[in-house]
Amino acid sequence: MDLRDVRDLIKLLDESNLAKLEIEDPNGFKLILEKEQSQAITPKRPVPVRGAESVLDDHKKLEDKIVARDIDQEMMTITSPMVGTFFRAPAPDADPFVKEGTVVEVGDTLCIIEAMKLMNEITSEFRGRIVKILVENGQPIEYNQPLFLLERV
Amino acid sequence: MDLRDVRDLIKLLDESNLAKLEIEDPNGFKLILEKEQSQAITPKRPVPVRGAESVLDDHKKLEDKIVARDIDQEMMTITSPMVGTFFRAPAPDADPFVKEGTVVEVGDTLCIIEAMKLMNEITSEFRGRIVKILVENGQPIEYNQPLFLLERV
Amino acid sequence: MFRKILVANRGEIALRIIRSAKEMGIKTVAIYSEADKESLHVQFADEAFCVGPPTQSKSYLNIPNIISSAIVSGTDAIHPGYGFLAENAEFAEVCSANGFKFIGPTKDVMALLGDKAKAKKLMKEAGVPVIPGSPSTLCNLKEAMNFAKEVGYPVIVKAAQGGGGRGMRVAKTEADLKKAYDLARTEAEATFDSAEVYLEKYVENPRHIEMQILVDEHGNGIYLGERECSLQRRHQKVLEESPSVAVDDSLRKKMGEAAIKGALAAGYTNAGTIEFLLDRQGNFYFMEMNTRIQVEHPVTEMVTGLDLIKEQIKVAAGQPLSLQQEDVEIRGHAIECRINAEDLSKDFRPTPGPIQGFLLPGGTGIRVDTAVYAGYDIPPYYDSLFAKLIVWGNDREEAICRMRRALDEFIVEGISTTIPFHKKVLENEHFIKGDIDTAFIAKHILKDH
Amino acid sequence: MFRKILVANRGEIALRIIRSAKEMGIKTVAIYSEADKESLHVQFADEAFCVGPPTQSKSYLNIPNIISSAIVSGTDAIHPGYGFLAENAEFAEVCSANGFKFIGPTKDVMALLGDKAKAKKLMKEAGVPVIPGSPSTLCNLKEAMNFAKEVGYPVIVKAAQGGGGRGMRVAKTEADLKKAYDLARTEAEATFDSAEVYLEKYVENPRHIEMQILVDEHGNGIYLGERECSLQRRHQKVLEESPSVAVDDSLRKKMGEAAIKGALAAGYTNAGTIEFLLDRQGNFYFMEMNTRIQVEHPVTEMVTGLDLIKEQIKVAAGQPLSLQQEDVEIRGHAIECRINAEDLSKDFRPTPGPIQGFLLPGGTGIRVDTAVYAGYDIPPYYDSLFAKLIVWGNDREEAICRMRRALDEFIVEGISTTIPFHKKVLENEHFIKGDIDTAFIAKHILKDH
Repeated sequence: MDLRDVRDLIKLLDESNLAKLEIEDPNGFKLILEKEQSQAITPKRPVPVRGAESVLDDHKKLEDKIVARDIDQEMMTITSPMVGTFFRAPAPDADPFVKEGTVVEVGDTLCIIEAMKLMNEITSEFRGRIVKILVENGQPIEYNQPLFLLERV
Repeated sequence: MDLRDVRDLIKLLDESNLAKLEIEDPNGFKLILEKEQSQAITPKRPVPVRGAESVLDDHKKLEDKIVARDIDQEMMTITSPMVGTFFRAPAPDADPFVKEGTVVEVGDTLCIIEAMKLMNEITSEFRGRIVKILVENGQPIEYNQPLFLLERV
Repeated sequence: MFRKILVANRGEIALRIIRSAKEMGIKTVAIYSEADKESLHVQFADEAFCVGPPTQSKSYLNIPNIISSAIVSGTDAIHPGYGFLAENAEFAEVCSANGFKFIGPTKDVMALLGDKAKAKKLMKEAGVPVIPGSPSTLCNLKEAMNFAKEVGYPVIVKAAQGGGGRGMRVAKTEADLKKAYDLARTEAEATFDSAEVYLEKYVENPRHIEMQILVDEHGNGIYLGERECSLQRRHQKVLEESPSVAVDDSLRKKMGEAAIKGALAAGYTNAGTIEFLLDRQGNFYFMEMNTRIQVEHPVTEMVTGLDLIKEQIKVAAGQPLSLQQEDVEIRGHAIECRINAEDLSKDFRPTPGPIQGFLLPGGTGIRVDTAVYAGYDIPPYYDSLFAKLIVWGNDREEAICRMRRALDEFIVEGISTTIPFHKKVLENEHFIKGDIDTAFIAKHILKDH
Repeated sequence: MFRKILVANRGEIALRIIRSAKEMGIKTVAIYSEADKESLHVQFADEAFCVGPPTQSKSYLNIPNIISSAIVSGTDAIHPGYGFLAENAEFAEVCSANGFKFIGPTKDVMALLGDKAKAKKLMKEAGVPVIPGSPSTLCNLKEAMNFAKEVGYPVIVKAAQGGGGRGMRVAKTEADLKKAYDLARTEAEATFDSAEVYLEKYVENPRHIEMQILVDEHGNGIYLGERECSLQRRHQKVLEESPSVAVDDSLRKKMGEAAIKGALAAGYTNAGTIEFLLDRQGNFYFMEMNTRIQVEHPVTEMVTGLDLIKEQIKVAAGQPLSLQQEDVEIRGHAIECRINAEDLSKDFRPTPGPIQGFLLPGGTGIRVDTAVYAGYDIPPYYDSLFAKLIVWGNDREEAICRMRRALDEFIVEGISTTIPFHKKVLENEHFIKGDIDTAFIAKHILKDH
């Protein structure tokens, strides 16, 4: 069984209503696939959903500070510690603090969030490469909204 | 067993009412498929249930005549063709038409159902032994309510 | 007062009746077909009897089984709801013969008012305005033509035993009339088992206004204001209001007093509704009398504060009316949307099936009457109406805004419903202005279809 | 009129405000903590901003994030609901400073009325009856003892900054007073960060009657009748009614006019509530003024036909009141049951968790305000109130029967609720007779516990 088969099996299970799949072959190969328990136990409520949800949201745990969350060992999301307006540069005509691809050091400014007329500099707590900027310049952002995807380097 | 087989099995299980499938062949190949624990697929409605339901009710199919339903090959239920009052005997001081254990022939009277002051004789359409009388003498009964459990002989 | 009432109906109206009876401390008996075991009307009654298989002729129209249920449960009275046996004079008689009070008028009055030609004659004699029409059933086409010439075209041919828009044909010219006469007779024969038809002057695009009345068994009658029922699709009401923008205090008084006069002349008792056509000049004509509670009765309840089912029960128990005409006060404005399991995109084809998600609107001024819930499977055997959404507002504008808000909140997953259709109506500028008549739905809402 | 309103609250009251704003054509902005993402107030608002983690001090009390949400969403006005920041004068000021209309009174009035001793002094000067009490905060036990001797025992020691029953101690004798004084100070210090206490004559088993008022920004004030709030468990209201059986037209007029007099003297604007104690002789005493919409406002809405949230918004937008005192008509009777996620058998311990089955009562005269639904997980961080069930009836008897029926229909599976508790209350003969006071719950309902 190669990786391709596993991917197909994942897809199959995903689309089915089954919760678990376990395969063992005589060569000692063993595969267990299992869905999260909670997913279907609470049946989806009849509620309109505004916009798509990021999968990342499920991981929210930490409170009240700049949050970096591991997606796997190397990737993490930088989220907003406050509600406000996101700015990539210190002034409208200035260069952005970071671009996709920029490698940032601990303490480097990533962006500014304007909240109640104060400009709050958001700095990086990690060394890494900006993989993706998840919000637009000038966009209103809420608490804990993902701002950057960062790859540790 | 190849991927195609697994896919078919997933589909089969998915559409069935089964909860789990486990295969092990002599060569040491093993496959386990499992549905979620909770039967949340049809969420039970938040509705009070009046009294216990007979399992037999699930089998209701026929309409508007004396109904005999196979539970297995030999057992069947005789249900009421009308709403009324159930009487085991032709008169209060008379012997009941049948008792548990009585063997009835086709056409034998099983009971009387009084509906709108008319006494309706309910006769058997099968030969068999009365295994259980499911209602009390003088009890109100509704349409299709199980009256007798009958074992074909 | 009765100790126990059997409700000879299903779904929302059965539950509606059970609710009022419970509030009065009266025990309730539900009946149900095999398809309705999971309906809330069965769950919330004190007792319930299965009376037959899904087919309505074998269950909800099965008089012997219904009466047997009343006998074995020790019922005092039977409420028929609307539809099914509600206007069946024979059923009313069987109830009485078996010692059960039928909650409605007597069988004779019911039979009389069920015959449209006779009802019209009676009303005319009582001084209620009626549309010029042939005095009884027509013998032949020639008679129809003579009559049409007399009152002037357009005219409408109607089945004497008809209702619900069937057996009705409009003729604008003499040439039309021949075809209309034949078609109406054929339809009448097929639908009502009687080819008898009559003819009337046709009022073009009138408003359909009905007057709710209540008459006790001691000869006292009051009217509870009108309902605006002009919004119809294929002669089926879709949305009702009370009061009507076209009815002012003086017209309400005139129509109400005419309705009471007619009802008393017929010897009517209990709650009833007189349907009028109202033309643009403020002339109104008796159309027919409905001898039962109406689907749309909640809009009257919302503006009068009365519980019409309780009033029905009290009247049937022989109580005199607890209020007089001057005690009836119309307050604010109410609108009802009938929420049907129908698919708009497929010409309103019924969409029975399981309701997967169900979220009811709530808050100020919202009422929902329904016997379904999340997980309930709407059976394919009966009417597609499964919920009534009623709102109350201080005025029509507030009621409209509130209904829009409520329709936005009302979520039904798993089946198509008429909620999107109602949203269209509530956003239509003609509707908002109150500029509506019986052609409104066809003209303004369905024009794109 | 405002184009957009931010609702600085959660749950049922946030949804309640959103509903009224929608009906007025005003856009809405919800705020929510990470624990409330699935609440209906978030789903039904036009926009929603997460303002912090579940802990309320970091989300619903997080003024910077709330104001930022208002700024980035382009809000005109902010409605605080009840609880959280609703009576926080600082928040009202920050709103104004940032150019947002705070829907409520001004910060100065709020601060003044928030100080119980000052509020009492003001009311006394305005001619509103107040309970004999120490004029300001007590300096020491001796002062308390002198005062108690003057008005006679029993007396009650209260925290100057208090509310919700905390920091309150009754003393029946001089010996009690020493302990009561010390305990009240300790509790006050711990709860309100201020050990200041004052003393009042204690009215035994009074009724708790509150008067709803509405004052515009042009100096016009009206009262909308009273609410009977005597049914309390540990100083928390459980069930409210309007009108009160203890208040007749003449007493209502006296209390209402006193309330308006007091509110105008304070420079009050917008909707507010004056709480009175009513003794068995019909004497009433000002207790405190709540400078916000109350949890129990729907009972007033049901009997007056007004939408109080809409009235609040109109007043905040500078509109003069649309009705005068003589236009206010109390019709029928309304009762509200607070449905909390609490386990009666475990001393009302909160029962957060997922709601598995949820069936709302429906039909005539029923209103439900809630932001939960089947599948919703009640978070453990906030108040246990998750639904308000309100009924209207033509009279108190009908309202009681209807509430019983509605409680029977209301099904919540997965968590324990106070529904069974309310059923007990509604069946209690003293309650049915209207023989209630603030000791009723402890005396008649919880006596077996």
